[in-house]
Amino acid sequence: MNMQYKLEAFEGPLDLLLHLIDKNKVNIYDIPIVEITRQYLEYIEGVEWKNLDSMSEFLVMAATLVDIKSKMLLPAEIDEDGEEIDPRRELVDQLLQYKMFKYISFELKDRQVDGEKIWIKDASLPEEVAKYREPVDVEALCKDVDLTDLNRIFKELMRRQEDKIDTAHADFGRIKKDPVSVTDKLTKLTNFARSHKSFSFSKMLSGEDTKMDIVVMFIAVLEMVKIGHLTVQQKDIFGDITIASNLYGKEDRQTEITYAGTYE
Amino acid sequence: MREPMNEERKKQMYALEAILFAVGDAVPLEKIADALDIEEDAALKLVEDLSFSYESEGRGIQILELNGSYQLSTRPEMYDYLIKVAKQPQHYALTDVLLETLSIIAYKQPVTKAEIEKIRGVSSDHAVNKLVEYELVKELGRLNAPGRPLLFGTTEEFLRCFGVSSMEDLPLLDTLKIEEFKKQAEDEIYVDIESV
Amino acid sequence: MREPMNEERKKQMYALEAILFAVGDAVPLEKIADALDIEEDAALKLVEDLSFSYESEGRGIQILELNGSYQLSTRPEMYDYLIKVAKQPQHYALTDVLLETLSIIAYKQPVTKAEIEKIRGVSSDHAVNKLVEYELVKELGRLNAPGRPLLFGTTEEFLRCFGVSSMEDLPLLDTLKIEEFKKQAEDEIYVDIESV
Repeated sequence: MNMQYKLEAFEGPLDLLLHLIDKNKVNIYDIPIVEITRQYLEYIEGVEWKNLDSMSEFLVMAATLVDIKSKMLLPAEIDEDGEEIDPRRELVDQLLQYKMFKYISFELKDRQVDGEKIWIKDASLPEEVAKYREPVDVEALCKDVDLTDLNRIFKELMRRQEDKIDTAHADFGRIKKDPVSVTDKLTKLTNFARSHKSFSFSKMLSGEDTKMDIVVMFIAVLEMVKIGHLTVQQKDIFGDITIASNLYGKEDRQTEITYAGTYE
Repeated sequence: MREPMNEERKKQMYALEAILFAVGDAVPLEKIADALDIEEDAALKLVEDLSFSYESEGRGIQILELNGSYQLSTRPEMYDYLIKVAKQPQHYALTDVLLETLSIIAYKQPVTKAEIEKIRGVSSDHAVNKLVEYELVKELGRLNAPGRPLLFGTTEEFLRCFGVSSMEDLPLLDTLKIEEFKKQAEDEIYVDIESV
Repeated sequence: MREPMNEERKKQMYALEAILFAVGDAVPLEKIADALDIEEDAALKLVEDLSFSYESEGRGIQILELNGSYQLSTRPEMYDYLIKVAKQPQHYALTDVLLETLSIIAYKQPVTKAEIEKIRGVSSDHAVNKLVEYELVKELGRLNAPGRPLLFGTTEEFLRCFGVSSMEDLPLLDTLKIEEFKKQAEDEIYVDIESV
């Protein structure tokens, strides 16, 4: 068989089938299924497939054709109206529909030409118009509320405000916020670790007076363990933590670390 | 015969012109009627009169009807002058694949990708996406079915590009044409039978 | 006297119309002459003729001259119609936030934003501004205090809408105030008793 056409020439299996039907000059309502299936299979066997998706689409149709072919050999099924079901019927409907849309697409193509020749314009609202805001209809706005509502809302607000004042603790002053930054503690720790080979965590805490200071110092220790500048050891639960410094004697800049987060 | 126009109507007609000019985009008849404070059928009459006056005078502009909305555009006859000064409105080259997909969407809308694929017999993802990108097709919502697939339909841009005022204006595919198609096919059978 | 226009000139004039429409921006005379393939003074004459025809017919559009360039625009007389088409449907509503703020201003006026915020516990800038926009609240002046903050109070519109003839008509609310009243009353009684 002459394989002069390429796969690209057909948009899909339906397109190819229509081509074969046309080429063989057979009636679409009475497709000689054996012959058309043979030609179809021959065609797709001769194609060098580059696209797997596309190949599977053609193969699905091949399976459909083979299925129809085998059904044609069996005694015809009968539908509810007692009519024989032509195994080709569904395919024929599909082909007809497809053919129709192909025809329409050619019609559309012709029409497209006219559309290309006109220009439309963007909106050009004068500034005065674009800036215009509709005046508020105050009466309509307030039609669902009256003074009683307003009064109720206000009372509710005042009551909520009273609830907020906790008289038992009202005399306490505001809690002072002491900024404690991890970076500060890291600096302190690094300096200490450079001059001490080994030290205990509790020793590190002398001079740290608030709970927040202690917590942040502990975070600083963990941070330095993570980057390998310290190693820690704790013998007993709740026992003191022994810290060994890997920075001892080092002065270089590489040991400087910064910490992006703060616990302020 | 067109009745002579009184001053009031003339004023309304030119107000309509100003509206269409300023908005640029297609304006629904309802909005026109609202702005001019007239009934919709009176508004339609005005649109027709203005359109007629543009045409009969051979003016540079015309009125497009797009699905019951109206829009000013240049007349196609002016194209030769315009390409010398104005940048050509962007038009996309539509391949056969795109045209085929577009036809299906135009006639079957609202339609899902699955339906399109069933008709074409091939995957249509790429084609539909391209048409959406070209603003010829838009998402219309989702089908109330398993997977809630997207529904697609054509846009105003589609109507404009193909010089169609409304879907009824589209070539054939009415039931008559379908009958014709079937008949053709049957005739072929008949011929075949006779020729046997 | 204007000379009657022959077909060729009329065609050029409407081509000019299409050019001005399609370009949108101001078009230099030179470009117009070029597109129509005529001399610049002939182009100028055309522009003047088209402009004159727009004006004499009272059309919706006009030609603006900007430094030797020409541009189509809507005539200012048409702005009222344009506003009707272009206006966005505004959704005005008294939300809970607005009502809360309004009630504070009504009962505490004259009041600063800071006071309102203290009662509501949240920033009330937006709410106050909206109420001013709705003309229910207005600025009453400035408080003689550091920063000279603005004082707000209700408007006559507010009184009218809520059916209040004056501020004294506003029902009493403040429980504190009620306590104060009671105390006053008791004191008076006490005085009364003593005086007996």
